Amino acid sequence: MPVATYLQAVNLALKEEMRRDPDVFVMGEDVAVLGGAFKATEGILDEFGPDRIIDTPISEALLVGAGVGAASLGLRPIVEMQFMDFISCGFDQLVNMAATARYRHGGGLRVPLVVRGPTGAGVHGALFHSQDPEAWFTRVPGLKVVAPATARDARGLLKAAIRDDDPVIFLEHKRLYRSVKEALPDEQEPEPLGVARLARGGSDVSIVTYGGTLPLCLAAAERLAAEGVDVEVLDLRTLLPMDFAAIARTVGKTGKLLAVHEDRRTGGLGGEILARVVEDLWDELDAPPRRVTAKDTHTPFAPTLEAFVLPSEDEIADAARGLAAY
Amino acid sequence: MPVATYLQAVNLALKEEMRRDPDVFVMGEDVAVLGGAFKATEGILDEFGPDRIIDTPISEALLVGAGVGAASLGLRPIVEMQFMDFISCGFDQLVNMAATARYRHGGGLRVPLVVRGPTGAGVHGALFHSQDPEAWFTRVPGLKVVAPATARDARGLLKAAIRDDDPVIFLEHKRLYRSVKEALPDEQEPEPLGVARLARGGSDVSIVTYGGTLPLCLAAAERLAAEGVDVEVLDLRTLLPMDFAAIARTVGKTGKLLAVHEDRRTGGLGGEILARVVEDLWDELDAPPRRVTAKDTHTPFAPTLEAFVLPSEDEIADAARGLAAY
Amino acid sequence: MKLTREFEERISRLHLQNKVFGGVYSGRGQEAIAVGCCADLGPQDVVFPLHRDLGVFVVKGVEPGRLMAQILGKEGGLSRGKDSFLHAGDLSKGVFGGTSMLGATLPVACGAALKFKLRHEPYVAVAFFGEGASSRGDVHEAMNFAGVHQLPVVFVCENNRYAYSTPQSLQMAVEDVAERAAGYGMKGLVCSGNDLAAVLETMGRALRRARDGGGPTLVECKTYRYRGHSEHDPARYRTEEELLEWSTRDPIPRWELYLEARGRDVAKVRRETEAEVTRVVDEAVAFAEASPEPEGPEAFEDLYATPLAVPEAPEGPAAFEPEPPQLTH
Amino acid sequence: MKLTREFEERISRLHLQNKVFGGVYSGRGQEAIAVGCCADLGPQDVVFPLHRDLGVFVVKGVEPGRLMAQILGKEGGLSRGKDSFLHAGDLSKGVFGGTSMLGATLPVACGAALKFKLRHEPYVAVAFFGEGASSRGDVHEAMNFAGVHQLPVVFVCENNRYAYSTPQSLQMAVEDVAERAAGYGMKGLVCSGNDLAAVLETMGRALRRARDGGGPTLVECKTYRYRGHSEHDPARYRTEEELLEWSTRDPIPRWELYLEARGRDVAKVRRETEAEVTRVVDEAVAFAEASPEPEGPEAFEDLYATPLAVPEAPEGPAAFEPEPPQLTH
Ligand SMILES: Cc1ncc(C[n+]2csc(CCOP(=O)(O)OP(=O)(O)O)c2C)c(N)n1
Ligand SMILES: Cc1ncc(C[n+]2csc(CCOP(=O)(O)OP(=O)(O)O)c2C)c(N)n1
Ligand SMILES: [Mg+2]
Ligand SMILES: [Mg+2]
Repeated sequence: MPVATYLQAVNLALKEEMRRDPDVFVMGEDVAVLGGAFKATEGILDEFGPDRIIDTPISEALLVGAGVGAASLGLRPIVEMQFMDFISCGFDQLVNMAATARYRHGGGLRVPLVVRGPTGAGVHGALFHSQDPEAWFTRVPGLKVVAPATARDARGLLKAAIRDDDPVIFLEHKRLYRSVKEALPDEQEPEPLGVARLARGGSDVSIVTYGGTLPLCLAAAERLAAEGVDVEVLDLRTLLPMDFAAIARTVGKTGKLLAVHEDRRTGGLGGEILARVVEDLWDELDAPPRRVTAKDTHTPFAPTLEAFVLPSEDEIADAARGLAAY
Repeated sequence: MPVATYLQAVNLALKEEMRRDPDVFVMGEDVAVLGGAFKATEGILDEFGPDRIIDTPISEALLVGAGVGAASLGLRPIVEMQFMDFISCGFDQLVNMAATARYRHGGGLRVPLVVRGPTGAGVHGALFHSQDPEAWFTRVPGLKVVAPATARDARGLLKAAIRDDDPVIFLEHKRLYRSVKEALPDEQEPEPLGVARLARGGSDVSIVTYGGTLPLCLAAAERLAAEGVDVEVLDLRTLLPMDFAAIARTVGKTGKLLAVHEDRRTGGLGGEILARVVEDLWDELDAPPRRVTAKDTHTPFAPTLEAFVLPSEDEIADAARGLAAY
Repeated sequence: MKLTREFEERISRLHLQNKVFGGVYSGRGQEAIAVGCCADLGPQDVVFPLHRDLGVFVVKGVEPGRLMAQILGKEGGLSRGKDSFLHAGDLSKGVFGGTSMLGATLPVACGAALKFKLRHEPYVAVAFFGEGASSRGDVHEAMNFAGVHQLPVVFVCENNRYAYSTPQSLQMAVEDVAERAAGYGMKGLVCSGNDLAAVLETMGRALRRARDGGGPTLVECKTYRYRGHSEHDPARYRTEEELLEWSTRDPIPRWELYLEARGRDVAKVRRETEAEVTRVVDEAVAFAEASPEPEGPEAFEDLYATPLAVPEAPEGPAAFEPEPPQLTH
Repeated sequence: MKLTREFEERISRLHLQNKVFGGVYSGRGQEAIAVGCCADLGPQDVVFPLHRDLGVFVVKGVEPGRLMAQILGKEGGLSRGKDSFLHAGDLSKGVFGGTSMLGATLPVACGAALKFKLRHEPYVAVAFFGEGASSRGDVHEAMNFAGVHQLPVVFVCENNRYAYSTPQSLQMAVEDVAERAAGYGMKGLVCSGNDLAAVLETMGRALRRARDGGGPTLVECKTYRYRGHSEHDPARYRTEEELLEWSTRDPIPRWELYLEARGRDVAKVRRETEAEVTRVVDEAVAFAEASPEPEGPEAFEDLYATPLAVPEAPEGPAAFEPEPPQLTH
């Protein structure tokens, strides 16, 4: 298969799973005729017909709730949020209905629902088309949260998410949609959920990241390599459950932890990572762990403001360099 | 003034502020005629009439949104959630509309809105009447989050929240409503937002907590005192913004940090506290900081299950003892 | 109906004996709705009961013992002690349990109905909601969607004139919730929810329409709850006259009169029913009381269908490294 | 009428200038709605515009320069570069800016109207929404509340038959959104949104009702957007016939005919207007381009009205220590 973008990988995974399993179908706003605002569902209507991909009214709560209903009866709905920011409008259905359905039924049902869509900043989307909502969901038992950073993972993890029997929030970083490309194999198995991936080996400092900031971290690591600092980069891929064993391995190796994400600092996943590491791996640490994240404000529109708020390759490199020198 | 319960303190603050300022009014489900499901608004209809306290339809999104509208035009609405769990249904209005209104208007308006109601577990309320939602909001710039643990603070902080010109989420722990009582002064000034309170002085271990777990922490500290362990207990009171200076003072003093909350561990405020402390106060720490929290699952109904999930005085005492001995 | 009522009586009694903790919501006076709406449903039809719809569970065939154990928070309950009262379901009997969030099951019911439609199955989803819940946004989104896709779903509004203390006049500016049906391109029907025959007849029409591909119906059943909102609520916001007035319209004697008019020996029916009801409820209570309390760690069970035992991460640099990002937007 | 042309021109200019990044949503073809709905509003009446309602800002008197700077993300913009396009407001002119979440301003408009009602002020809140947004739960909650409290609010539905690519038939099962008004106990009115005279007349009725304490109205304006959903959208999901058909109903020639029939020298009006429009737009663009870009740290400004400089915590054990908890529930 030729080089595919992250976006094409998403599209491919959807089609491959729809071919494999007639229970898989897609619902969302403008997903069928238009093929989605970002074209993630392009071609699905033509290949699978209108029973397998449904253009819905603008009703995010309905979308998630109907997904729970269809999933509980054995279908495998994939619900697209046109932008993940709008999940705030279906929030209750996700964190209360979907996340507890199995629990409330004493284990007597399964909810194989995927809620997917574009997240993230860096394209001047401003306050409501730039959000990184993962930390709202990583604190909700009963949900799984996945955030691929490569085209290969977008394909492999989305397949796994679709085959998974629990509600999965699948976060696609919109800045990666067309900027990330790689050669993909003709056939690709699902990538297991819950397993981090070592994106780059190194011995001096561990960067733990996911999603939109992986490319920044790799670029920063590249720069530091030229300075003789050997940075290891762990791509979490699944955010709930988190692969803490992999974090422990890399921290055990380097003794120095830098958590990086595009989400804001306060209440972001980085805090949780740092807390677990200091609780469980205190004796492994050779330096205070650090975070590089967006600043604690909304993601603003003007490019100057947005650049000021978002984490940068420079900040990552500086923090890693500082840790290495500690 | 005689001894008042935490609930009476809430009621008192509402009435005192309504007497002081004709722009203050209350909206919510069953707040007027019934006086609220927990009686927090009892007597307000009689004293202030139906224009100052409004029984609304069951429409949480409307409630928060209308609060933003009325507040933007200069009123001071207090919106009650019958249980804070239901804020999930008004989530978008809170985290997107209320939290960004001023930002979107370039500073050209104020949103003096209070959203208040009962949170928390320990009364067999099960999954949807036991939630601790604070961490959904402490990560949202533009909001303020307050969680009193004493009757005096319930009164003083609620007054401050009502007078504040920003949207404040005011979390009243329902287990404290009638279990916490204290003598209150006849007149009481607002208690400033954003300032933690040293609930107990001590030199060996610092417990940082808030809301429903404060009584458990004080009881545990009492027990440890008998064993010769001197525990300091800091009551955060305001969760956003967090009084990090106070945390730094107590950690500087003891070198040992235990964060305690009733909310779940993963994604709870404790992780943020630990992360900031290790980032900023690494050299002050004499032991790995720890958390005692609810376990990472839903808050179940059966008393045995609920007790298993919630943090206990025993766990707090054990953790503090362990830290002291480290 | 009698079974529902006796079951509830027993729950009230247990509540008084302090064996039920947590909220208890009585549907006393409204029993004809659950019975009438579920009588003609099969096991594959899926219902979404409300917090007062004990009768829905009973008529749909949920085991009374498990139901009672559910209410007592026992291991043998539908949610295995996890959630309280009627916040639980038994999908094997076609009962989907809701959250507490009012109105939130209506979108879920649409999803179930969508499945029936996509699979050309002759089943129906039936979602119950109060006139209070009708104010929630979820209800609107669900009804609109059901209208657009002409889904086999029946929305049953149990209009008992109060939402906790809030009278209908403060909940909406219309007399009938069913007036809204037209705005969703669906049929709205109103009937007395205290008249089992009327409920059966009205629901029959709605079910036939749904099964014949005729789309959704909004059935509004006018009724009244005799008791307070929950067992804690003395319901002082209502007048005694109103309560008395509605007491004369109790669904059980009304149904007996109906049977009598059709030549049934009501005294005999009553005797037999009563004996049967007592037996069933006794057995349910016995089962529930014998059911063990969960111990604690079960709190982690049933969270996930596919729990992830996180395996070892593949070591070594990944086979694929993404190119540095090329921002194209 | 001058205003019609004025903002029409302005939108065209915006399209041509490549200085706008982020989404640009054209209201071309729908201009008569904003003008007709806002023409009779005073500065104290508060409007809640939609993403295509540039005209609302203009007619309500927002400074064109600040509006243009807003769209260019400059410091001089309404949100000072914080948010994009029309997600900003100027409450000093009675314009409340929405979030992106469709329908979310309708509850806020109810809050504004509630204030007018509680204070016995003769003002009106006017909230715009698309037929697509009508499917959101917030819209329902708002309309219901407005009905119950008979609030001085007008809900203006700009029904342009499409929500992005989604045609009205997949959005709802009815022809008129206004059919829903009855279910909320309010009046529903339908008019041509391409006929300024009709909009003025219809909105006039709604405003009079609101100011006279007659409660809310749902005004539906039938219209069509000539351009794609955003400037990126070629809108292939529509037919050319449809577009042509609607192009013949352009609001501007229609209004000119209307004026002509009333004896106005339209050619003269047009000339004057065009000169005026060019001047205003030129000035706005000049202002916007001269406005500085924010530097960065302004991203922290305007978050709070009362930022908290956290003071020193009071040291020493607190004066009050709570008694150990006595769990009474
Ligand atoms: C979203 C939401 N808001 C508030 C509540 C609290 N609550 C529980 S029952 C109830 C009244 C419900 O009235 P109605 O829908 O008419 O049903 P009824 O109790 O009358 O059968 C309220 C307000 C809730 N459960 N969910
Ligand atoms: C809650 C929400 N869901 C989805 C979107 C994405 N979106 C932006 S505009 C639009 C179509 C809106 O259609 P309509 O309400 O008819 O207004 P129009 O654009 O036709 O003027 C959609 C789906 C959004 N902004 N908010
Ligand atoms: Mg009711
Ligand atoms: Mg439209």
